This record gives sequence, C-alpha cells and structure tokens, in this order.
Amino acid sequence: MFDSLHPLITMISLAIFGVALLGVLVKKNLFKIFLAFSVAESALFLFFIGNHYTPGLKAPIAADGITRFDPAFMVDPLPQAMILTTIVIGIAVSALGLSMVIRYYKLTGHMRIDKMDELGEEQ
Amino acid sequence: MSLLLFILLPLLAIFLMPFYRAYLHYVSTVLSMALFGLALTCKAALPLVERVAVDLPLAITFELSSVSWLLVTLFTLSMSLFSLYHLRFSSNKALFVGTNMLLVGVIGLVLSRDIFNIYIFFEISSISAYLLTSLNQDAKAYGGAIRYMIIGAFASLFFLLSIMLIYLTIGVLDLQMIAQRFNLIDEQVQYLILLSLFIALGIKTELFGLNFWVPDVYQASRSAVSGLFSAMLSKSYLFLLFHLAYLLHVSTSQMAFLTLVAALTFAVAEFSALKSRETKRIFAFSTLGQIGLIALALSYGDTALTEAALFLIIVHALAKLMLFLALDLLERRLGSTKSEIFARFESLFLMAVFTVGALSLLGIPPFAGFAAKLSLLKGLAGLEAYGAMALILTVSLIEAAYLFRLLSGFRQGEQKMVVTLSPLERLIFGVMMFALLLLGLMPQPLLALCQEAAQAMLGGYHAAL
Amino acid sequence: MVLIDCFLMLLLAYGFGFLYYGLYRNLSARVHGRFGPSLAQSFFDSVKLFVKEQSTTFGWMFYAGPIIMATGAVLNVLFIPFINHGDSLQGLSSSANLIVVLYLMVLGPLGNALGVGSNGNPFGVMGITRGLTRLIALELPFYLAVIGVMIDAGSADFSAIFEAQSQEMNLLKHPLLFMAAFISFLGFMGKSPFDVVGAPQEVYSGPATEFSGKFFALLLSQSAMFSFAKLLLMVNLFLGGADDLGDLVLKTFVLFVAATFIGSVYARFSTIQSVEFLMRIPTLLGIVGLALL
Amino acid sequence: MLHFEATLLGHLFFGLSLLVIVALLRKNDGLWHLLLLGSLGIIFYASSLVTLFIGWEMMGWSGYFILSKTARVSTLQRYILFNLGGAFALLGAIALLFSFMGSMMLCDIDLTLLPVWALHSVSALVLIAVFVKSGIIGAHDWVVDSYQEASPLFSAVLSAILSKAGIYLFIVLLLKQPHDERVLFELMAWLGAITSVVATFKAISQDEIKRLLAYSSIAQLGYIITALSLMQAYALEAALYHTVIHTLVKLLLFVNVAAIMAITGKERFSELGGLLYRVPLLFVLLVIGIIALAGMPLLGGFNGKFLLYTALLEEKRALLLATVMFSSASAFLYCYKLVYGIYLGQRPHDESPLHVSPKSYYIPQLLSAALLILLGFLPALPTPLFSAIGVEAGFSALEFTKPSILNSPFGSFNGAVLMSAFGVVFVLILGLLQRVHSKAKAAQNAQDISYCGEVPKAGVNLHFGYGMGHELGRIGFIAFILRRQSRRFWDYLNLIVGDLSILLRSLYALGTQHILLLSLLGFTLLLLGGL
Repeated sequence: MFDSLHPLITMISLAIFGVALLGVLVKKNLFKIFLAFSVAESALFLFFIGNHYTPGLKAPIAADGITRFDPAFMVDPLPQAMILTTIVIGIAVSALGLSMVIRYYKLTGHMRIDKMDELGEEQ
Repeated sequence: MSLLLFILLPLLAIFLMPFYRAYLHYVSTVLSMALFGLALTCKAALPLVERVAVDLPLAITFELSSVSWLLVTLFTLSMSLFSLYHLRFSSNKALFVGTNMLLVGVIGLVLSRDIFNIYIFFEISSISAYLLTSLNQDAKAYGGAIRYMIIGAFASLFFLLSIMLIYLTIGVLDLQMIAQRFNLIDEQVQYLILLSLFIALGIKTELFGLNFWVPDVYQASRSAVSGLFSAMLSKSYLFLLFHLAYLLHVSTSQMAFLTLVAALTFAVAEFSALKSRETKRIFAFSTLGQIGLIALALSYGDTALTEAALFLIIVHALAKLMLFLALDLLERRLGSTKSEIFARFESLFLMAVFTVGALSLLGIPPFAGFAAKLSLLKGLAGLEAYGAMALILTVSLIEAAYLFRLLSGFRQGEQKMVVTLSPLERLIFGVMMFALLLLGLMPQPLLALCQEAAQAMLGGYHAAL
Repeated sequence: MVLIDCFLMLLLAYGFGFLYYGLYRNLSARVHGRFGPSLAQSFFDSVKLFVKEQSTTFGWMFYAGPIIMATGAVLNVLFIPFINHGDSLQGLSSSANLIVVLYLMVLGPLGNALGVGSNGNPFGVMGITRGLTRLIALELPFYLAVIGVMIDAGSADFSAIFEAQSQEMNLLKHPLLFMAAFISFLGFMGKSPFDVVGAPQEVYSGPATEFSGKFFALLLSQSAMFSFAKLLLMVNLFLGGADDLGDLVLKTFVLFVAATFIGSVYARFSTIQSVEFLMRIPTLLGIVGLALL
Repeated sequence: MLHFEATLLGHLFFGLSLLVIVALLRKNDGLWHLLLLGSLGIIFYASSLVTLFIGWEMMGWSGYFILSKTARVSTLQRYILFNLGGAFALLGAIALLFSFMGSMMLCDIDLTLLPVWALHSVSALVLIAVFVKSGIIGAHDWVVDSYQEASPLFSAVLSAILSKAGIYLFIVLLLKQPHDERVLFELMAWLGAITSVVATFKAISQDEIKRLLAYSSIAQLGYIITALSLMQAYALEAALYHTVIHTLVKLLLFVNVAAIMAITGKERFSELGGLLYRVPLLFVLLVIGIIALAGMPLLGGFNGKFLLYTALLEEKRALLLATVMFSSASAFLYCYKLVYGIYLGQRPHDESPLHVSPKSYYIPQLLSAALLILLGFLPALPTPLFSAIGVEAGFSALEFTKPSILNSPFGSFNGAVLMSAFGVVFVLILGLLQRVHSKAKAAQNAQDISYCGEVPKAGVNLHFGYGMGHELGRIGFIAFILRRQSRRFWDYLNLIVGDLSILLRSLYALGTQHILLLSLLGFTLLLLGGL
C-alpha cells in the first residue's frame, strides 16, 4: 500500500508536527500557541492525504470522466472529504480561539500564557 | 421518526434563532422537553439503526441501542431541567447557542457509529463548551475558556491522528467494521492508535493525569453551565471511551491500566477537594472523583458493574446538576461561590437541596447514590475485587469530610440573607430531590433498564476474554 | 425463726464490735507503751452520746446519712453467715451471696458520703475523697483474692465457699491470695499504714466533724458492727468459717490481733503512697496467686 | 428493598428507644426525633443487611442534624466522620458477606462458611462499626464532645439509645450467627474492660457534668462489650440487662442534669453546688440514678453487674473480672462527684437567680426511677424475655424460678429480701434515732460549721466540687491514663491528610503548558514502554 514517497511524506509531516508541538509547549504568546496548533493540524493533513495519495489515479471529480464510484480508477474521495471537513472545523476553532484571545487581551492587557492566573484556590 | 431529529432539531433551532430572538429561553425549554418526550417514545423501538447517505463503507450510521437511549434520555432530561431553571432569566443568545450545540454534540457522540462522525461531534461539543465557559465575558471566563481550548485542541490532534491511522491501515470508519478488522492492523500501530485514543478521550473524560485543567474550567464557567458539563459532557465521553474499549477488545492488561487510572482519578480528586474553599472547585473535584468511580466500575468489563456504573452515571448527573443549579442560584444572589456563602444565606429549601445532593453523592441511604454505591460494591464483591472496595469506602470518608464541611456552614454566620425561591425553582429542585429519593427507595426499575443497557454496551466483550 | 436469728446476730456483732474496739485501744496503747482506757470505754461513749441533749443537724440528708450508713453495716452483718454449717446464725445469707455482700459494703460509705457532703464542710468532703480514692486501691487486691476464692469454690455462695474449705482452709491453700486480701483488709479496718487521717477536720471513719450527739453515737455503733462484719468476712473466706461460737471468737480474735499489731507499728501512708503501694505489691501477689490457681 | 422481621431482640431494643424518645419528645425538634425513631425501628426490625444499613445511616445523619442545632462545627465534623467511618466499615462487611453468601438476608448468613481471613475481616469491620457507635476507647473521640454540646435532652438520646445500636449490631451480626471466631473476641473483651477503666478515670477528672456522664457512658458500654464477647447465655443476659439498666439510668441522669441546667443555666461542677434543699426531688432522683449507675445492690443497676461477674467467673476469666470490678469500684468516685458537685456542699457565691424547672423534666426521671426500683425488687422480672432472646440467638435457656430471685450459675440472690431488709432496718434505725432523748437542732446557716475554730467569711469558697478527683492526677498510673489522648492521634491524622490534600491539590494548579507537557510525556513513555 505504501509507495516510495510515503515515508518521506511521513517524515516531513512528523517533523512539522514536532515543531508545532514544540511551539505549543514553549511559546508564551497565546496567539502563537493557536498558530502552532494550526500548523500541527496542517501537518496531520499532510500526513494523511500524502500517505493516502496513489500516483496514477484520477481525481474523484465527476467532470474528469469519472462516471461511477469505483476506487479502482480514482483516488478514494473519502479522505479528501474528511480533510475538508476538518479544515473547516479547524478554522472555526481557530477563529473562536483568536477572538477569545483578543477579548482576553482587551480585558487584561496581556496575552501571555504564563501570566494567566485568574483562576485557582485564592481567587 | 428519525434519529436525526435529535441532532437536526436543535441545530435547526439555532439557525432559526433570528426569528425568536427574545424568546430563546422558551424555545430552548420546549425543544429540550420535546426531545425528552421523543426519547421516551423511542424506548419501544430499540435498538434503532439508521443509515444516512450511500452504502456501507461510506455511510454514516446512527444507532440507538438501549445504552445510548439511556444516555440520550438523561441528556435531554438534564437539558430540560437546565432550560426550565433558566426560564426566569432573560433570553441569552450565547447561552442558547452554546447549550443547544452542546446537546447536539453529546447526543451525537453517543449515537454515532462512525468514528469520523464522532470526531465531528467531538468538535461540536468542544466548541460549544468553550463558548459556554466564556459566557460570563470577564477575564476569568476567557482565561478559563482559552485554557480549555488549548487542552481541547491538543486532545483533538490526538483523536485526529488515531482516526487517520485507522483509515490508513484498514480503510474503514464504521465502528463495527473497525472492530472486525482491528486485528488486521500491525500490533505496534494498534497500540499507537489505542494510546492516541486514550490520550484524546482521557483528556475529555477527565481521567487522572489528563484532568488537571478541569477545576479551573468549572471555576471559570457559570455554576449552572458547570452542572451541564458535569451531567452531560463528561458522561458522554465516559461512555465513548469505554464503548470503544469494549468494541476494540482491548487486552486485559490495558483494562487493568484503565482500572488503575480510574482509581487514581477517584482518590486524588477526592483528596484534593478536602481543603478547598471554593465551592465550584469542590464540586469539580467531586465530579472528577465520581467519574473516577464510574470509570473504575466500567474498567472491569463486567455486566453487574457496568449496570452499577450506568446507574451511577444517571444518579450522579441528577445530583450534580441539582447541586450546581442551586449553587448558581446562590451565586446570583450572593455574588460569590466561596464556601463561606453557606454561612451567609437563610433558606430551608436550599439547605434541603444541598443536603440531599450531598448525601446522594456520598451514597448515604435513603438517597439514590446509595443504591448506586451498593450495586457497585456488590459487583466488586462478586469479582472479589476487595482492594477496590476498600479504596472506595476509605475515600468516601474523605468525600464525606469535605461535603459535610460545606453543610456545616449552614449553622455558622450571623447576618444571613434570606433567599426566597420562585415556585418554578421550588418545583424543579423539588422534582430532582424527589427523584433522588425515589430512585434510592425503588431503584429496581431503573436498575433493570441499566442492566439491559449494560448488556448492550458490553456486547461481545466478555466473549473475547 | 429468722427474725430471732437476725436479732441474735446483731446482738453478737454489737457486743463483739465494742469489745474489740476496746481491746484495740488497749492493745495499741500497750504497743505504744501506754495504758489504754477501760475495755468498755467506747461502749460507754456511745451510750453517752445517744443521750446528749442536743445535736446539730443540717437538714434531712444530714439526718439520713448516718442512718443509711448504719443500715449498711447492719445489712452486712445480716447477710454474712456466722457459722459455717447448720441453720443457726445464718441470718439472711441464703438470699444473697458473696458478690452481693461485697457490694453491700459500699452502702455504708455512700450514706456517709451523702451525709458529710450535705453539711457543707469542705474538710469533710476532702476526707471522703481521700477515703474513696484509697478505697479504689484497696478493692483491687481484695477483689483479686475474692475472685480466686470464688473460682476455687465454683460458686459465689457462702455455703459452697465453706464446702471448698472443709479439707483445708483457703489460708493454707492460697496463701498468696490471703496475703493480698489481708493487706487490703488492714485498710478496710482503718489500720495503719492505710488509714485515712482522723483529725477533727476530716472524716472518714474517724470522729465526724459535723456529726454530734446521737448522730455520732450511731456512727460509732455502726463502725463497731461493721468492723466485726469485715472480720467475719475474712474468717469465712480464708479461715474456713467458724464451726461454732467458740471457734468464731477465736478466729476473729486472731485476725483482729494480727491487724491491730500491724496497724500499731506502722506509720500512716499518705493517700497517694498507699494507693501506689496497694496497686503494686498486694495486686501483684493477687495476680500471682490467681495464676497459681 | 426493605425487609423486616419482628424479633424479640428487636422488640426489646425498639421498646427502649420508644420509651426514651417518647419521654423526651419536644415540640421544637420533634420531627427529627421521630425520624430518628423511625431509623431505629428500621435497624431493630431489619431482616436484611441492606435494610439494617439504611437504618444505620439514617440514624447517623438524623442525629447529625439534631446535633447541628447546638454543636460546634468541629464537633459536628467529628461526629459525622466517625459515624460514617463506622458505617462504611459496616458497608464493607456487608459487601464482603455478600460476596460469599450471595444473599443479603440475615437468615442466610452462616459465618462458618467463610474462609478464615474473611471471617476475621468481617468481624473486624463489624467491630469497627460497633466500637465507633458505642465509643470504645480509641474510637470514642467523637462521643464526649457530641454529648457535651448536644442539647441536654438529645444527650440523653445519644447516650441512652444511639450507643445501644452498636450493641444490637454486634448481637445480630456476630453473636446470632454461628461461627468460631475467637481471637478478635478475646481482644474485644479486653478492649471493653480497658475502656471501662480508662473512661472511668477520665470521667472522674472532668469538670463539665455532661462530659462526666459521657465518659461514664463509655465505661458502661465497655462492660457490655466485655459481656458480649464471652458469647455465653448468661453473659448475653448480662449484656442485655446492662443495656436496659444503662438506658434507664442515662435517661434519668441526663434529664436530671438538663433540669439543673434549666434551673441554674450552669453546666460545670465548679459553678454549681448546694442545690439539695432547693430541689430535693431532683436530688433524690439523682441519688437513685447514681446508685443504679454504680451498680450497688437494692436497685436494678446491680443485677447487670452481678450477671456479668458471675458469667466472667464461670468462664474463669479472673483478671478480666478483676479489671471490670476495679473500674466498677472506681466509678463510685465519679458518681459521688456528680451528686456532691451539684447538690451537696455549699452554694457558690455568684447567686444568679434560679429558674423553675419545667414539670415535664420530672416525668421521664420518675418513670425510670420507678423502673429501677422495681427491677431492684424483682431482679429476675425480665429474665424470661432475655432467656427467649438468648434461645432465639441459639443459646441455652436461662434458669428462672420466680421474679424476685435472680439466678446465675455462680449463685443467686433474692432482691425482694434485700430490699425489704434494707427498708426494715432503715425504718428501725430511724425510729431509734427519733426516740432517743437527744434532740436535733437545725444549724444557724451554711457557715455554721467546724472550720478550724474560725467562722468562715461569706467570700470563702467552701465548695470542693471541681477539686474532687484532682488528687488522682498525682497517682502514677492514673496520671498515665489521664495523659493518654486518642485525640492527639486523630488530630495528627487529620493534619497529615490535610497536608496530603494540599500537596495533591497543587497538581490541579499546574499551568496549561505543563499539563500538555505531562500528557505528552505520558504518551511518549507509554508508547516506548508498549513498543
């Protein structure tokens, strides 16, 4: 099932994923943290789509001469649909997150994760 | 009648929001009660399986088994009570959207039989939870919501990773088919998948090691919303985690690991609550403890224990929702949720509510918690799991220490504020107290349902062992 | 029949009680190198006190205290058999047993304590407290010995205890138990070194501070009878009881003389000293004695 | 869910509860008391373990809510934690029994079927529940404070009834069931005896009246525990008899003290004294109470002790018996302190006004005094009942001739003769004293006493009440006993658990990124470990 390109794709996406996770773990700026999550998500998309792609098959679009659903001729459309959905969800989450960061910044004047101390026993 | 109604109706209500902007609380109430009614009528037709769209490999399947029926009924009931409680407040857009989306999310989580679908509902419930956490729109609320979001995003990465690995290896998304083909996967990848799932769902289920963020989120949210989280959100993930575990036939040692984690969840959370002075955090710790207890029961994969766990899920959801709603009432009147507030109000009714709630949590007869704890202990005794029994009984004493510390606040304090409850509030709390008492005195009917559900939930798990 | 028997017993106890009291004063005087009063002096004292013109009372409890005390002494005499067989001089002992008698012995101190307490004199109560404190310690070795005797006899009835001693008296059978009991017995008899100080301000069995006239007379009389009852109890428990009246006189007299001589040569322990002593030596003796049983 | 069965034992215990609670029923918290009575009914008539446990817990928390009206928070916490601890131990025992018997019905339990370790565990767990409820030393930490801070009438309920629930539990779960557990019972016999000694000396050193009574309750329950652990027909009779007597006595004493508190508003010996001629009837009732409490002959109190002693003699438990008799003898001191501190001696100087005590206080006292006198006169009156209960529990029947003669294998006595002899002699001596020539003259005033040749001034404290028993502290072994405090242990435990709690709580204060790091670390470790 794996083609020769797949390990390379896996490695690259893993590297990106690792960098992104590192960003999540060490960056103090909330904005950058959310950005890092987006990058990590993208790395996963790359991993999935890249590993799923088989050279030589047609794109699963009806216009390109494909008349029926047959995985033998075309690329499996399901992962692409999945990734599209996931991208949409990712955008929604990022948007919500960033809007909250903005609100938070307006209320407190900072957006550093290590300074978030509103909650806990003493408050 | 279609199972999709449970998902589509609330979503529809959200889309049509502009048409009844001023009456959202009424709409929410009517809707959730209608869904509750709908759930009740489904009982006769169990189990219901429904396919949407194309043929099997690509189809989206929903299944209402007796266990998901139990949970859907619980969720719609909780939502009804929550909406009824909010009837006297003005219409609130964010609350309406958040709670209804949360309802969609949790119902979807228990109904879906397709792992990608589950991911979608995972995200829907997460987004609505973030939204609900930030409801108060102050620094505290946003701080909590952002914290929640970062952790949630982390969890969803792992969930996504596991889905991708599954699809890449066996090319299916339907849970039943995954279960059938799971053995075909390379053992190491299998382990990676299970571990990713555990991290993702463990964060959401609030298990030990992955739950350190929970008290903050509960503290940031409004009390009533925390009640909803406690009653619905954590319960749906609890179901999901163990549903997957049974379905994928995880090994005995992996189950034992879950047992250990659950026991730790229970013990550490209850211990942590002991000296806390913030009621919301105390209740959050207590929720964690009960989740640990339920997970402990489920991790044995035994019919009697699963039955007890399901019963406990229902009882705990009711009791916690009641406590959080009552706390919300106090928070609105007194402007604080510190444990000192128990010394600052005067209301026999609310005192009774807190007392009944606390006694039920503790599993003290004649309230429902006792029936749950008893069947739990009976189940453990049947498996000769004496260590777990000893742990439960010992840690319960710690639980008693902090809950009774709260209750003893009633008789301190000089200037007390008289808190009066509206007839509707009295009705809601009265019904919940009565339900807890009734379930304590006559647990058999519900236990029978739970038994049926437990068999459905375990499926062929036992056969594999 | 029983009534006559009881009356006889009381008479004997009363007579011997005062006789021994007089003897005690004489004997201890001799030990100290003095000459004591005449034998009947105590008896005359009590009669004299009975006919005193006036006596101060502090209310009805004060009045009732000495009566309860005397009742206790009388009951003790009535419930302890004088003779170890037959029907005569048995009193009411068939209706009771050793345990009842042991507990009846506390009735007197209770009446005393109530009477003394009700007169409002702080020194009286101080004496009572000391007496009761010492009583605690006195009873432990005595109980150990008595338990040994009862287990040996297989019953708490006096008849069974006599039966068990028909071959060999307990003094010889269980010398350690006897020693434990005898040390306590010294205290019960109010002998040094375990006596409570009898100075005019303090009361236990010495002159009662606030009791005057007929009350004091009653106290003296009951004290004489009570002492005889205790002698009797020791005789019954350890010396096999008395075969006849002569034997009774002999055995009680021997015990009495022994107690008096020992009491005359020792100095008094303070309450704390006596408690600590009693909790050690005789208790240990008693425990060893029980172990040997 | 609830299963009931009428047994003689249940009738006995429930009858006692009914007597006490009805005698003490007041309007203001009557509802809670009725709930308490209901829960006691559930316990005493339960035929399944679950029912028993439900009653047990209800008793615990209804007591909590009655107590919460007067007690301090720390006392309430102690009360509930100890009681719940006992209850959870009981629950553990029930679950353990269930795992072997497969049934929750009392009649299905057969302890001989258990393996040895399970038998020991079940017995130990049940004993924990019993010990907590009865306040055996070590588990008594909650008792004294609760009794002291409860309303005077509720103290009576606590002492007279609730402590007996433990006794009932023991009889039903361990005595009625055939088994051959011996080791724990041996331990228990000594625990009971030691409890009675320690509690007796603690009682003597108290200044608050109710604390003294609380310790005396503990001591009395120690006797009962010792009696029960002998597992023998007459010992069971002794335990039951003692239970009945103690219920009556504590009802009398606590209500008496409640009346005194209502009259004077004081509750310490150092603030009371000299009330004898103000409230003579209360004084007489108290004297009846302490005579029964001390177990002196004439009144019912002696009967239980007599049976206990003879049972111990029959078992040849000489040292145990000596210990019990020693503690019983020491009890005279606190009995005397009780009556002297309140009624005798001189009135203290701060003459605060006395209130009239409510009439309702007299009824329960008169009732129990009458019963105590009746039992003194006819000591074997309840023997047929106890005998039947013993037979029900699988013991042999007791010897019974007539109500006035109490039989035991080690001798018998006739209460009627004893009582009549006392009456006759008392009257004779009284008559004698009245007839003699000498006349009694009333003292001038309270200061008219022999006082080292002085007349004490009005300001001098002549009351010795609170000083009584101080001397004991200078006696080596008693000082040793008085210095021991289980509270230190429990406080230490509390401290440790609290610190642990704060330590564990700090996990939940971790920063967001730390949590993620931890999760990632866990993931990696598990991954490496699994692969």
